[in-house]
Amino acid sequence: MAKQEARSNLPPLDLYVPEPKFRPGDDADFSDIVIPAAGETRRPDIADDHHTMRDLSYGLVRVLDGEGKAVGPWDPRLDAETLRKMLRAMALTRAYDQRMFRAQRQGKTSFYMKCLGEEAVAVAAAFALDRDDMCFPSYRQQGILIARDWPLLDMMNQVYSNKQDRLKGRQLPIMYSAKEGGFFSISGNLATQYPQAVGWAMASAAKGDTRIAATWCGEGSTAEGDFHSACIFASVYKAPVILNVVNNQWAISSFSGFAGGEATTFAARAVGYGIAGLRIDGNDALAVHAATQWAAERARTNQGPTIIEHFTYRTEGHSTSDDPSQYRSANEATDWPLGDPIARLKQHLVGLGEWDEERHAAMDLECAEQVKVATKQAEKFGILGHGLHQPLETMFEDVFAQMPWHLREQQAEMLAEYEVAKAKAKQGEA
Amino acid sequence: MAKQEARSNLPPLDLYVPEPKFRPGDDADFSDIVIPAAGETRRPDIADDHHTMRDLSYGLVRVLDGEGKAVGPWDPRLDAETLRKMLRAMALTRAYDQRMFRAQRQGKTSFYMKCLGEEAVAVAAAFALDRDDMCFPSYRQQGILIARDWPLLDMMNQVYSNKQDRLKGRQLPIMYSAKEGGFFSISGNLATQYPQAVGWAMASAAKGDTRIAATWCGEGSTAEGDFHSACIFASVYKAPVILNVVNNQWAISSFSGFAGGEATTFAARAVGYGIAGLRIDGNDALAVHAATQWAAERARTNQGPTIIEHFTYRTEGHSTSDDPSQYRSANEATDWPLGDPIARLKQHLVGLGEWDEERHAAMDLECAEQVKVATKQAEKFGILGHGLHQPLETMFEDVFAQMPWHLREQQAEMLAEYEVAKAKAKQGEA
Amino acid sequence: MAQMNMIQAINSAMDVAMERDENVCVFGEDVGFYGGVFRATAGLQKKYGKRRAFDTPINEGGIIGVAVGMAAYGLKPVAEIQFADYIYPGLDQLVSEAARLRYRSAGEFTAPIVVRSPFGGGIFGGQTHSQSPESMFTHVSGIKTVIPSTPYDAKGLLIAAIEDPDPVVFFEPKRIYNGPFDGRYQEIVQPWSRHPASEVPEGHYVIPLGKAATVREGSDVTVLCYGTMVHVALGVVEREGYDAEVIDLRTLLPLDIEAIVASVKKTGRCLILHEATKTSGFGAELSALVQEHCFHHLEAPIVRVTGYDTPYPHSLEWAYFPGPIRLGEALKRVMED
Amino acid sequence: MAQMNMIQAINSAMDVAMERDENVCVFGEDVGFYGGVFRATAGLQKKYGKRRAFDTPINEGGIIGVAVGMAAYGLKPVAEIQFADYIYPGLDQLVSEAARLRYRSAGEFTAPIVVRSPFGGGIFGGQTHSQSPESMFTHVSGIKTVIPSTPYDAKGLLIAAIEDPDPVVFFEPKRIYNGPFDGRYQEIVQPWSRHPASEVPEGHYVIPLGKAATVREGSDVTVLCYGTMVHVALGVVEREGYDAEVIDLRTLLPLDIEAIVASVKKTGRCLILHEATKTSGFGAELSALVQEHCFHHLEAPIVRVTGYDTPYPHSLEWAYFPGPIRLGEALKRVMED
Ligand SMILES: Cc1ncc(C[n+]2csc(CCOP(=O)(O)OP(=O)(O)O)c2C)c(N)n1
Ligand SMILES: Cc1ncc(C[n+]2csc(CCOP(=O)(O)OP(=O)(O)O)c2C)c(N)n1
Ligand SMILES: [Mg+2]
Ligand SMILES: [Mg+2]
Repeated sequence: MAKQEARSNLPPLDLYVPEPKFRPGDDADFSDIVIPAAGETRRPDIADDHHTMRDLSYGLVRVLDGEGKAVGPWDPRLDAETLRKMLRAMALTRAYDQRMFRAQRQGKTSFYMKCLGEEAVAVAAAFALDRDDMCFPSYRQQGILIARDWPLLDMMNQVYSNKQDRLKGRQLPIMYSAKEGGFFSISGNLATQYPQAVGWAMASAAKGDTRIAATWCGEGSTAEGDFHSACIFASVYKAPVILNVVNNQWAISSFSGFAGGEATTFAARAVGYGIAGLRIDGNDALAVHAATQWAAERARTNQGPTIIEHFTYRTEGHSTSDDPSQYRSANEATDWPLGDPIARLKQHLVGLGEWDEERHAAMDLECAEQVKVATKQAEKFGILGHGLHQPLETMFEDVFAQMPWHLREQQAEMLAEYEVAKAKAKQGEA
Repeated sequence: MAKQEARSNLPPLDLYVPEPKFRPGDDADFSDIVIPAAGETRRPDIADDHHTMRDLSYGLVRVLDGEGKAVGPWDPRLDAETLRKMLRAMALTRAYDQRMFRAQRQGKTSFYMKCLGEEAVAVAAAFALDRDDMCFPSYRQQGILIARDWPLLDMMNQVYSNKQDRLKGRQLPIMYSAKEGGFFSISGNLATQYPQAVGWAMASAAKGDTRIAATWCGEGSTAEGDFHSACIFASVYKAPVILNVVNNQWAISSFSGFAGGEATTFAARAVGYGIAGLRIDGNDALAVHAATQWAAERARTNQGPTIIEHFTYRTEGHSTSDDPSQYRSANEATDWPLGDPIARLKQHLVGLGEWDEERHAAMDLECAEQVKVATKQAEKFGILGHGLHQPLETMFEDVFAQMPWHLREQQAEMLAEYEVAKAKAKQGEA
Repeated sequence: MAQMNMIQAINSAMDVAMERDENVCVFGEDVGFYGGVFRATAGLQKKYGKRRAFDTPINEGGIIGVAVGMAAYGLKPVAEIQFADYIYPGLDQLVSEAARLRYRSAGEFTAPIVVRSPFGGGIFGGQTHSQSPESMFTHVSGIKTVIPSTPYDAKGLLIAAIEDPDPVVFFEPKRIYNGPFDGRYQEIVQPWSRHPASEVPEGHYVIPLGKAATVREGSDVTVLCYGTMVHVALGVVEREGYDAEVIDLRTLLPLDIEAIVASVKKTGRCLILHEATKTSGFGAELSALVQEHCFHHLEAPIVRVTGYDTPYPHSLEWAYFPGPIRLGEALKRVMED
Repeated sequence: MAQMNMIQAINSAMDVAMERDENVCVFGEDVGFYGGVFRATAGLQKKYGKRRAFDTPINEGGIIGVAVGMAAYGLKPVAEIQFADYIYPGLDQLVSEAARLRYRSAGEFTAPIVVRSPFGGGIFGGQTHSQSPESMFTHVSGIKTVIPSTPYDAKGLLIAAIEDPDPVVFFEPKRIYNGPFDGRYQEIVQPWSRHPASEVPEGHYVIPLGKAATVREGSDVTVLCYGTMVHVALGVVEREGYDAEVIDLRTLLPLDIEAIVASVKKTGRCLILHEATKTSGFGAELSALVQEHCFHHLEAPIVRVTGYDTPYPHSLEWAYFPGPIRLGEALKRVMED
């Protein structure tokens, strides 16, 4: 064994605790973020061995350049109609978010979470997937539903936990579930959807199906054990799944350094598992589309999983319960160097001559109107806390396929209690 | 969204399930394993950025060449005395294992696990660490205790759960605990020691101590969520810890492919976390020593954690409960291309003129004798199942620091029961 | 009919289920090629191929998480956790996901998985190969918990569990895999072949979940038990000549409350026997239910005979195990009270 | 003395403990710079530095696993799990490691960690921000489980927990962080400042673990409760004029059995109230113990009033919550029986 004495010369150890570069009061300056030029990152053939593409985990796939031109090998060459649809889905997502956020502030529901600034991550991916590919999202991919033309009204009913809420008021707002929309029931527990997506993909592969799975989680959530489980199983069984990491820099008040973001990229996790990895500009809808399409093709041809790190920024607070001014610099959102995904796609379409300011303004109005109409309808079915929208007895349904005796007993007890409450209330009135 | 029709042209998905190259009856042929020449892998400066050493996760640090000569930059240049001590600790570990395995077969205890063929992994590492560095081992690093001159008798007492067992017969054989030996209590639950080692190292760093931690787990265990937890925390806080992965190719009946070993190396996990990673010849004691020393220096100088993959082979069954002939080729063990760690270190010492066959034979005899003497002593204190070695009331101690009423009550109940049992036994005799 | 020990019966259950429904698949650590460390899945990979019977990474959370995803797709996954002691890393996927999926999606998605796991002590497995964590699962709304005590029951219950639309945790008392151990550890254990419940139909049959079995009728005291403890109870009752009614719960949740209440109302006394630690063990729930339903019929306090509130100690295994002496003393007490 | 709400009292407990013992450190998700999503650790990083109060990766298993290692080194880690609903990924490190370390190493290594976590419902948190998993921990030998009901108790119990040599799970009833909510959700909740237990010493004091508080003396019925439910119980008892003895357990394990038994023997009736789901909730253990110890004194069946055996439903939160009406009806029943 090494001699004990040798040690006394050593300086003491020190515990390193990461610290974001900017805190409230600081002037955030992102000039040290390395942003490769659009078109610079190579696009390997989907049949290439993942070992030959480790560099992609450290690059940044970008298609839209500073002028909004689509450049380089990752340009998905979408037709203008598709581009406009994508743009509209992003705009509608934003309008929806804005309205629902306000609804929470107005006391119409308990909670809401926006995806402001990250709309491309969900919307462009949905456009690159097939409608029946199964998505296992986190709470910040409402854009998938909107891209898949899921009725806003249905989403709002969930947010309001109202009479028409298909989930019977059981879930926190925004924890949607839409099987017909290929959208898995959202969990409150971070990253649990990751191994589930892998399991779904494994099942699809085992059955000789052609549908693949895609899943999303935040960069903060990659620290969870479930992320590891998913990557190991995906790697071992070459599951046809796309593992999206939405690196929006923050996890509530903790910056990405607390998920390991100082040491390397999140796409590099892929390298560790022997999985194909891509790091992409998450605010570039074309890059998101192209990367998703590439990964989907790999999955569909039995080449296995891909991890995609979407480099983006959480422009708003974590949720309606959060106040980001407490822990981060005020100008981060505005100074984010990768811009706004809607503005960038708009610029691209305008550059192509397929779009203009008037049409954009009209679209925005249209989206606002669509949201307004849906809101009105939804509010007719009730808002949270104003009246009992779910029959009480439904509380005991769906715990099991068939209600066992103990739940039937409790159900009866609760209904009896309710009668007492009503009687008491009457007494009170009288 | 991509057109639905496009999909029908696709071939069906298929689920890939790994399969080891050889099964019982096959003639295992390891010629496709890439084994870089000894001395070939470079040795970066410990202060180098981990990003500049990703290649080391795909190499194989080897010091001893085919003739037993120490070559290349990783040669730890140990003096002959140290080499002989290391050799002896390995030989003693092997002799100990052999005897205890037999003891289990003789019904003297319930269970045993050998580390045959992997002795260098634990022993050479222990020689490169300081005596007060804390080790968080799995069940296959008994070599650490032996390298640290821990009394065999004490270890045997544990294996026999006898009167002198410091762990009061509470633990499965081989689940040692030896605080004074810098050897953390072994858990039956795989990989739980990993985040604990990181926590210990973080504590040491937070206190400005100079002691570091080292931990070991099998390649199969790297699939556990705790492995991920450990790596994330180690990476984020640059914890002074060495994370050893003992890739002995098998996890009970499952080959390393079920832990992701087909897709990449286990050292490559380090790349994914932005941690320094080394892949080394685990049957080369000098490589193990050198790599451990290098990682320890990095840790001690606040450069953070290192993952070391020890490429080795589990020569025996998983444990006394296992029969490897059921699932793997019979000649794997003998044909393992990296040889036997003891034979290789012996050859090296002989080549240096510091050792010879006679001394080796004498050492083997000495080790056997040492084990025999300890066994005799230990068996005097009892063997499992033959007599009650622990006072019954001890069962309730150490659940809490102070025994609460319910345990006192249960303790009294059990003692009363024992009286009844004795009375009944007497009746039976009478 | 064939003669089967418990492992064979469990194996046969999976075989039958896989034969009948191509969506049934089995997986877990060492489950595929080798057929499981207890050989419960032996032969299934050979018969049904690697896509339906396979080894997994050592990651219990992943095993259960992947099972949930597979079930959401439409498969019927039967996952093995090698020892119940190792189920904790997978608990979140069971509690927060499998158990909640139907409810939170209002029936849109479901997770009809079966998680099989050997549990209980008596094999000198030490504290990490002996635990009985069943009560935790009974506390989780949305999970069914099943524990067989004979080969016949094991097969019928496991097939029922696989066919059940809800997630089921199926704990297998490993101590009685090979024979109906009655707690007398000094004696040689009889093999299952001497026991009538080792006569097992080769084909398909189910024992409905939620139904207990009165394995011995009696009028003086009701003994509630499951798994290995059924044999311990029967042994003591027979040897010491108590006129006890012994109820094998078979399913802890949903519980067969009717059978329990009817029996206790008849006998007026109740003893609860399990191997799990006492505090907040399932015996607590049983005791609470019995006194809630039978308060005015109880002639003596309900007694719990259980594992002690300590880890399962390796060398003091038999002092820990709630065996015949402890049960005999407790029976005496409950009868005298 | 200072006036504190429950969050402030909890914050003060950590502050005092960190001040007195430099080995005490606090960490968890959002715990460091921001001071926790409920602000329980606000100011501690500023005061004690990043090495003693820091943010962590989002990995509950890692948080607890790392805490175990730190404790083995000699620190006194106080880890926060952001919501009790998220404790399951860390359960294995708690159950298999923290709880077992002293026992399996025969005292050589210990894990005196404290795991703090807000629990319980009533804040429209839906099924993943409302759970009450305490009974699971009481089933695990080697863990203490503590639940305060007032600022004064919270501080004294938390300091005791931090100074305790064993691992402690400390569940904080988040519904009463700001005021002693009595279950009447239609009414405005009074702030803690109107409650005498908001008078909290600024310095060090402990409330010993394992000691219950009789928060109201009475002779007709004993009400056993903890956390938020203490205030629900007191409210109903006062309003409906029952001469009930209300016992705030404060520590579930080790339990203050003496206080419980003495009270039930006096009153002859017992009602147990908790928010957790009923089956195998801690009420089951309480019921079993009470009938074991007080069988001959009981004049009526022990009644459990608990959360229903379903997940905590977002919009039907108040129908789920075992509030005043349910308690009132149950009290009536237990008194009439
Ligand atoms: C298992 C679990 N732990 C903790 C939380 C609390 N929590 C909710 S969101 C969140 C931050 C997640 O950050 P990230 O993954 O980066 O996603 P983002 O919110 O940025 O989209 C935390 C800690 C949770 N929901 N589940
Ligand atoms: C959490 C947990 N899951 C499963 C097991 C059962 N088990 C014990 S050893 C083992 C294989 C471990 O293989 P590996 O990590 O490669 O270590 P090796 O035995 O090869 O040294 C398994 C599955 C366990 N002990 N703990
Ligand atoms: Mg984030
Ligand atoms: Mg191995």
